[in-house]
Amino acid sequence: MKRTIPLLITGVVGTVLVVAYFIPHPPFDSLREDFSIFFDIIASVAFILGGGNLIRMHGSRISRKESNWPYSVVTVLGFLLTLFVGLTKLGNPNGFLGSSVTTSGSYFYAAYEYIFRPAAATMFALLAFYVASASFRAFRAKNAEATILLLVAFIVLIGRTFVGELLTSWLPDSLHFLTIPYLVEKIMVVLNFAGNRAIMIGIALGIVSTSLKVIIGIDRSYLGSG
Amino acid sequence: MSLVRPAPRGRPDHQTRPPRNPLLLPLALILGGMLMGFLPGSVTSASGQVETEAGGQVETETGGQVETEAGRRAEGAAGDAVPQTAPPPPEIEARDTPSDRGENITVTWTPPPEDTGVGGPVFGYRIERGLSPEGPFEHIGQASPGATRYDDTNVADGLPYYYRVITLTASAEGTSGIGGPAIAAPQWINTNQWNVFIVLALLLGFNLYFIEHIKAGGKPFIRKIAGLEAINEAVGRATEMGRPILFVPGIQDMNDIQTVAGVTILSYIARTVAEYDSRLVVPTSRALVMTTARETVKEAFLAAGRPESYDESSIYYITDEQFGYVAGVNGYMVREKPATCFYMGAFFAESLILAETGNSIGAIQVAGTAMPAQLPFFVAACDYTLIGEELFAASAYLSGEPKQLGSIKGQDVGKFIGMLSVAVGVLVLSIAMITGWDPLVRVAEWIRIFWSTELA
Amino acid sequence: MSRFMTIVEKLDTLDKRWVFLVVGLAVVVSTIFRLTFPERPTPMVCAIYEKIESLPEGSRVLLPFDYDPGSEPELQPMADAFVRHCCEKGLVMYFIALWPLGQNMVDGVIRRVLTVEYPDLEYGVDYVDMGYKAGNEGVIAVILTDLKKLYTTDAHGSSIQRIPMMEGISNIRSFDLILNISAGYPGLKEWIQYAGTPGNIPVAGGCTAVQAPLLYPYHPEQLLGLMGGIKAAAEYEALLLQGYPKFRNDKNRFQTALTRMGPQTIAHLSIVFFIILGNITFQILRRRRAQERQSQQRQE
Amino acid sequence: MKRIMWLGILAIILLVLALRTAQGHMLNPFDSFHGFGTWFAALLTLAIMSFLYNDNPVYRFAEHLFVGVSAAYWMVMGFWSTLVPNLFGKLWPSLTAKLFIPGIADQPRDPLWFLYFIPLVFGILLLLRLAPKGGYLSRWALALILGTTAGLRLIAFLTADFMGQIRATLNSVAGYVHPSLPGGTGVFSFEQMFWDVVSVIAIMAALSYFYFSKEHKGNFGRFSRVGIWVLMITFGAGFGYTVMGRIALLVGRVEFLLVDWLHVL
Repeated sequence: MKRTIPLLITGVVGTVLVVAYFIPHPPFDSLREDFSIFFDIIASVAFILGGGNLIRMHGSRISRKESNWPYSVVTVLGFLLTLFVGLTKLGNPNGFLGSSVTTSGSYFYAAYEYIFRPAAATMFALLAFYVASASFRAFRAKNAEATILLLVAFIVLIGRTFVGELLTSWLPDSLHFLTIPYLVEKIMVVLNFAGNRAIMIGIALGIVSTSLKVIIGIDRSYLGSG
Repeated sequence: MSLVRPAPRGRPDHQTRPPRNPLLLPLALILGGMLMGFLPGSVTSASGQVETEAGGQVETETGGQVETEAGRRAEGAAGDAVPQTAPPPPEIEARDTPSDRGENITVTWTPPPEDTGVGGPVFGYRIERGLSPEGPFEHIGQASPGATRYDDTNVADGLPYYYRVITLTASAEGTSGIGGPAIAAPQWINTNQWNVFIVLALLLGFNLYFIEHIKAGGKPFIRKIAGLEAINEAVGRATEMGRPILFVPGIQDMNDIQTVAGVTILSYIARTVAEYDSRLVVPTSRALVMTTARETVKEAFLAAGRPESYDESSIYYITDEQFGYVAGVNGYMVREKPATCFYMGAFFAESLILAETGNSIGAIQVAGTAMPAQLPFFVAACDYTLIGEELFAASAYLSGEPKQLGSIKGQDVGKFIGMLSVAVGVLVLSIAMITGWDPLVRVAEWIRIFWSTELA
Repeated sequence: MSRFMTIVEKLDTLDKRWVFLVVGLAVVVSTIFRLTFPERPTPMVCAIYEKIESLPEGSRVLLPFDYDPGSEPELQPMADAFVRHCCEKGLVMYFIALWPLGQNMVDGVIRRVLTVEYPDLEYGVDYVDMGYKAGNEGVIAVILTDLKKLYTTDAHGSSIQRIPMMEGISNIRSFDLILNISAGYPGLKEWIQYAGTPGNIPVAGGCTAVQAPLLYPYHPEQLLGLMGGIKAAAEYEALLLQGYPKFRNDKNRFQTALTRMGPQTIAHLSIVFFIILGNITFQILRRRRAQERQSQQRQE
Repeated sequence: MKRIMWLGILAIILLVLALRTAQGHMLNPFDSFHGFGTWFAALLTLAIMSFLYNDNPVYRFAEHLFVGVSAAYWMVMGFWSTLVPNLFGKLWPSLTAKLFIPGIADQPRDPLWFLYFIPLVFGILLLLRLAPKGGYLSRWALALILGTTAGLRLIAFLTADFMGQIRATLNSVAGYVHPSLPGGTGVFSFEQMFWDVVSVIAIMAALSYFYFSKEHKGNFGRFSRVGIWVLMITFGAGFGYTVMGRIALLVGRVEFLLVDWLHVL
């Protein structure tokens, strides 16, 4: 019983949503959009679980005075303060009922502008360093595959700078197919695309099969696969 | 080596599960019923379909009759206001847009020969609508020169509408006859999607066939997938070193199948971890993923016969924010130094930040994702990477259930269908282009239409 | 072991913090010195420039801004360049956003470019900000047939009826060009699939470098031109400088992408340097190891 | 000794910053909220950058602050942009208009509004995990979510990615169009043909790499090995092309520090 009902829910909902694709008649016409919204709603409700777990985890670190516990205070304070100013729209120039919570001037906006945004952008920018260290380490001609990877990355990298053009600009027009800009274009437009297309076709098939397994109840690891 | 991993100890045996899925029959019935619905003139289709089709025919007939008479009347009436020098569209037709949700009428017309497209003497068309053939007509939209169709999306179901199309030139207008009455109604089956239905039926059919085939004792061959062999080794190494194992299920929510596949792989890893008695840590970026992962890991520990080793607090939520999550996971990595990192699920720009940090602490890293844009980074920075489809195949392979392998076989048949279509299609198209032979050109067009999914 | 080999081995397993330092310095120093390099525009960028050049004054351009602060450094110079070009040509601009924060990006371009550089242009006559609408590609599908069904007010809440330039706009087909700036989903791909192709309206646009490879195949049938990342933006600025000499005076204002390309190029070259270095050390060590193995075999 | 050196460097930097601020070259953090915010953002930027050197207290502070603030940020956004308009607004529009968004009162009520009891009920079921008993009911919510995901994704990927990509591959590789056909010039282009053929072969080869139920041996093995090379080209190109975008982001941060904060340029 504990297993059958969830399996039934998954199966019925999944089947109906697949079938609804072919039924333009109301209410089926909007069922797929409706269920996406339902998902968003349930995921938003789940924030209570996530946020609650965050508080509980850091709370227990603080109360047990685990190592680094003062940092947990920072998390908890940051969380609670942002939550408070966001839910109350504190400092919103148009008042609580007036305008969106993200209106500039509110405290919530300040938390976004001066904490969230610079932190996210900097974390993102760390990638510039990591692509450098990854290319230094990984792009070495160890075998045939690695050499291809290295060569292509190298040509494309060079081709994205003025050096790429300069390097082969002396070639006569009859040999234009050897110039770096030409090679980069063909690599990107023909080969890169062919590879991505094959990957995407494969992924689509994988997703169709996995979805089917979920709908008919073979894949149910969330219920315990045993 | 046996292709299917033997069931770990302590797992409840197969008898406890229902032997045949109760959903298969209704699913097959529904799909079968729908297939019947696509057949033209079929009696078994939903009643709404038959009615509208009949209604549609009547509409066209009456519309055709009214057209000439009312058209002349309208011309006379309009002639008073604007000089009638512009050529009107000689034919006009209005009918319910087929295969839609209703509230939509399609008006089509034949352009007068003077319409030579953009830049020609005809500037465009004005579409007018009325509730009776006598009018009054209101302006509802415009169409560019060369157009032959206008979709009126602003109508109510069940009311008769009449349309006329007016040719616009620099100085004059020409009013067509009256098209209609057309009555909008929703349909029960979207016949425009017949090709999607066929492909869907084929793929699902093959998947189900192979799953059933294996259930009945068939033994498929499945090739080695490098990343999979590495999983056990990686878990074993972490155990030896006495350091934790990190599992990152991607940053998407449970509404992404990649996350589902990741969680399935997590279930396998959790079983192995439980057997080896090492420590598994799963930070998540979504509360729902946390909840699902907890259920999964708990069940896996139970199945491995070690429910007491399950620690809920090692599966925890960090934040929904992509880079906040990365900051948190990075912090965990450099402080706790896990010996093994798994990245299985949907990843975006954070893929390389995670993999490089993992590399700097000397962890064995196994990644799997179906995000084409992130695969290069995982391939460059991890020890093993499950590329695209391999992620889904791995989740089936590792489940330990033979019948799940049927779906891998099903995927392969799908690829075969795709490759065959491409080979045949490209060949036919090329020959058609070289020879210009009309029948072949039509076959080529038909092949392309079959694979088109743009909404009509 | 020789001293040379020690150095090679050290270089081979170089602490990645040295790599970080070099890349960081490359970017900081070249930013400070405002290094720029010449850009030769690629055909896909020229196609967009020429399309805008060819539009008669008063043509309507729809500018969906589908990006957010995360990708602002890459896309904002592109947005500015497009808007400047439209202003110079006297085109009428309609801004919309499918990303919640896209509206902030529209605000930004209006504050930076329109109100400062073109104070004569009037809101509601020459440009309008129609704001953000939730619903991703669903929004596009709806406004393909009926724009006013979704957009009853502009971003500031004034009724569409009171905005002069909205007269005569019934759906997407009323626009002469869709010029999208996109950082992901929904974005250029959706504009092509749900507006450009079914509505037969020219679509062009810019996107982040990461996305560009996946959008290439739409060119030229469904996509008039494509600008990938900051390099394309720099090429566009170079075209503007050629066509409109007045932009040559203020480097900080009119050449943001060009000046950002300097640090990029230097950083790229430093990465290229590290790749070469890594391979040289790798090959030397490999040869050495092979030799060692051979000599051991002989001893045995 | 090392520590003293670091502290000395830090002191000099602080001194320079203080001087510049005092002379009015930089925003004064105690002058305006914006000034304070910019200083805070700049220091946060540096704190996160310091992770490149190693894990340190400053990074830990930034990390924990970021985690707390961003978790609450998305929770608040979920509340205001999903729960209020899409749940409360659908179920109880007049109450929602009174309490949260007055604008919602003008819109007609969705005829299928009662459907929204589904997510409400399942959302509550999900929260039952917190209760000591009945936790298994939360699996019903997970079941609904997985059913939704499977039903939506199956069709979406089948049409857009499987059929769509195959459709996009179906092109002539002749490099020639007969003059009787639309767009036909009757001119043969070897270059066009060459790349078209390469493209189709590359797709086929890469697809064959993903064959799981056939051993990669003999001719098939060679073909799938070509497929691996195609994949490697794809990855190399993807990597090389992306580097540019990543560096642009760093340039953006450096410009923020140099221009918005330090005002040196």
